[in-house]
Amino acid sequence: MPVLHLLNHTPRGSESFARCLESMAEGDGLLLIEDAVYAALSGTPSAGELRAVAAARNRCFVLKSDLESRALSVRRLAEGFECVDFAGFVDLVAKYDASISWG
Amino acid sequence: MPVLHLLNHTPRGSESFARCLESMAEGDGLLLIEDAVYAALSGTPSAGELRAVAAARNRCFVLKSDLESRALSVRRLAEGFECVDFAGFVDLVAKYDASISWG
Amino acid sequence: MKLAIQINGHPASSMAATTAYQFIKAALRKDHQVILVFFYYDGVFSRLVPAHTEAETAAAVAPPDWAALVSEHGLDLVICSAAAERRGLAALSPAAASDLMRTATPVGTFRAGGLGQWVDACLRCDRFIVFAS
Amino acid sequence: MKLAIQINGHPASSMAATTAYQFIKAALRKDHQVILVFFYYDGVFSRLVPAHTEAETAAAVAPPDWAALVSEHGLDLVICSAAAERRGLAALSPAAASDLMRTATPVGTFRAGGLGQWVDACLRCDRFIVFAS
Amino acid sequence: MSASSRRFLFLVRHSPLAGARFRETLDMIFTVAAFDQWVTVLFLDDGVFQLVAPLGEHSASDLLWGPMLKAMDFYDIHEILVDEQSLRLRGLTASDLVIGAALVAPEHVRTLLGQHDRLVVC
Amino acid sequence: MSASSRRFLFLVRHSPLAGARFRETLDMIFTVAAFDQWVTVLFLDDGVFQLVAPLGEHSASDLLWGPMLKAMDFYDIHEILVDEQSLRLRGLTASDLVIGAALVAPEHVRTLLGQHDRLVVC
Repeated sequence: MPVLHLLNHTPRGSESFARCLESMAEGDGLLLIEDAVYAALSGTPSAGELRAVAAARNRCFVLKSDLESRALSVRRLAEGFECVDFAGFVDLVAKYDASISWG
Repeated sequence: MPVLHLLNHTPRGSESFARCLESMAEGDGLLLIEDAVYAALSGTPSAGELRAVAAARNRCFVLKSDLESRALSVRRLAEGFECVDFAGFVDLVAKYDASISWG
Repeated sequence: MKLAIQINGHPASSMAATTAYQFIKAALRKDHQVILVFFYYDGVFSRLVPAHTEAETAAAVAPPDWAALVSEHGLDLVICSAAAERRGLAALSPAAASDLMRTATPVGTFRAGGLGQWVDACLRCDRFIVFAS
Repeated sequence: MKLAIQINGHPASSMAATTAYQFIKAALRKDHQVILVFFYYDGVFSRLVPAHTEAETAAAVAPPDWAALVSEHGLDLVICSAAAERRGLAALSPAAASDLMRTATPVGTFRAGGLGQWVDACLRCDRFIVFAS
Repeated sequence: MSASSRRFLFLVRHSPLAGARFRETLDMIFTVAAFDQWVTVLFLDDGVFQLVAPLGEHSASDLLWGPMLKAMDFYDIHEILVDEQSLRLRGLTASDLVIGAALVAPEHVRTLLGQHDRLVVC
Repeated sequence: MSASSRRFLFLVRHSPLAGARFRETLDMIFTVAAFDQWVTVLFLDDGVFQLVAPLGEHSASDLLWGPMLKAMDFYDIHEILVDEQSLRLRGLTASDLVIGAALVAPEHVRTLLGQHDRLVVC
């Protein structure tokens, strides 16, 4: 059963980031919300790690409104990330069989 | 001016541990309180890092009551750590010129 | 789709409630059903309404308007009473005004409840989502 | 030695208040002077007294008894009123009982104050210690 | 199992003395078990500290939630698992633990997630 | 400076949207400055995100605390410093920042601590 993984903290602020990436199975999805959106900025080590995840047939999403509330442009996103709004967030929850919020 | 560094979280739970060790100058002291006492258990990578700090002419202390409330024996402490009670904590604050709580 | 939502974060130090609120509004707009919003751990503090200066409100993300969700969509917002009492918040009482609170949520916005309601919703829903601290 | 103490942690999710309380008692036993205990950030929630079952209290570390420190040692416990109001806690009022609180700290235990008092204490003290969340 | 029954996986990731949190996590686990649901509990990251058995002058009852942890054996909990890597990174082994728990490898965590439909990180 | 004057070092280590926290940190900094004390502010770890300048379709006023951050230049703040390593680990450079700030190396953080007598991690 494909799982939607949710991260909401910066990659270096806790162990959640590494734990989440390690726990993703093929076909799972990842959605970055709140402070986790910083992890998707191009040029960051975290974005590189996330691209490796995407290469393993997972999809990586970023919540657009959390980029905007941090005054970050979509153009700063590293390649391989898809932006979603809250309606898209709801669709992702419906699409995957279960969700897990790593905190 | 020698500084007393305070840590209160587990070594892997946040970036505070690494930041604190990197910020210690020669002659500074380190006191582990609350969940940070786990970092001083023998056999942990963190205890090894802390011993390296101690070797650089810093002293490392552990708050005894926080070991006890976690049912940890003083005998589990790695070498190089000194146990203090709250009275000792007060004396350390007096001994060093300033304190910093890394969180 | 039937959704059950759990909110764990403290409204003063986490975005959990704010994100959950926007998520719920989007789900309702898509005609999904939200069968329970359960406030647990430090999420129970959602009952306290923080004071914001106008400038702060303009700059920051708008705080959740739970009362509007209840009146417009009849949502079931349940605060775990055991978690609330462990944090010094009493079980909900009919009086809305309080000398300790700056502003009070309208009476009836939140309902006191327990983990039984949470499990029940987890069994009945199609999707369960946690908004973490 | 004159000490100024700042407490930042939420009493429900951090040990900051508990550790600070034991530290203060030890300092007073050694005849040091505690010129200010300042509650800031989520530390302002120290005003709410959590409910504990007897078993929980026996097993866990005992919660701080701030009222006793004030009555026995005349300590100055200041809650930052701006931080409290941002979190939905009103400025301290004379009435101690509240329908929203399970138990209330005795009137007069905490004093509402501001950062001016905090800076003043930081300047007058010999040592300043923060108890972090 | 009835159509409405679910498989719950609790992932305990936090250390024991973080306020009321662990007590509330146990309350969730026992409530789900009381509803006759499939419950798996996985301790990982700093959550493994919850299970460290007292040594030396301390007894099991000194452990904050020791008595409640032991009760998990008697409740209808399907499995209690501990992430082996999390233990190793903290200088711990299975013999340090207060309850019997099976060690799992990180790859197994991935499999576990896919086998449950209610995932609760505590 | 009078005998009772102190040197304050604020170490901003948290990201901007974590609730009321950053606003309250700024309140502390400005209050100390209003008392005519020596104030140094060091941004490090996730605190450097506080300073990221808006790009693209956003303007400085969209940044949550942008206007207040800019005010720091006008207050009597001794120095505003940014840990260079923290920036680098987050894929940022000095040109990403909304205010002028001097970059410092990790060794300099050690020196800074010893030069101040009121150390406040925010």
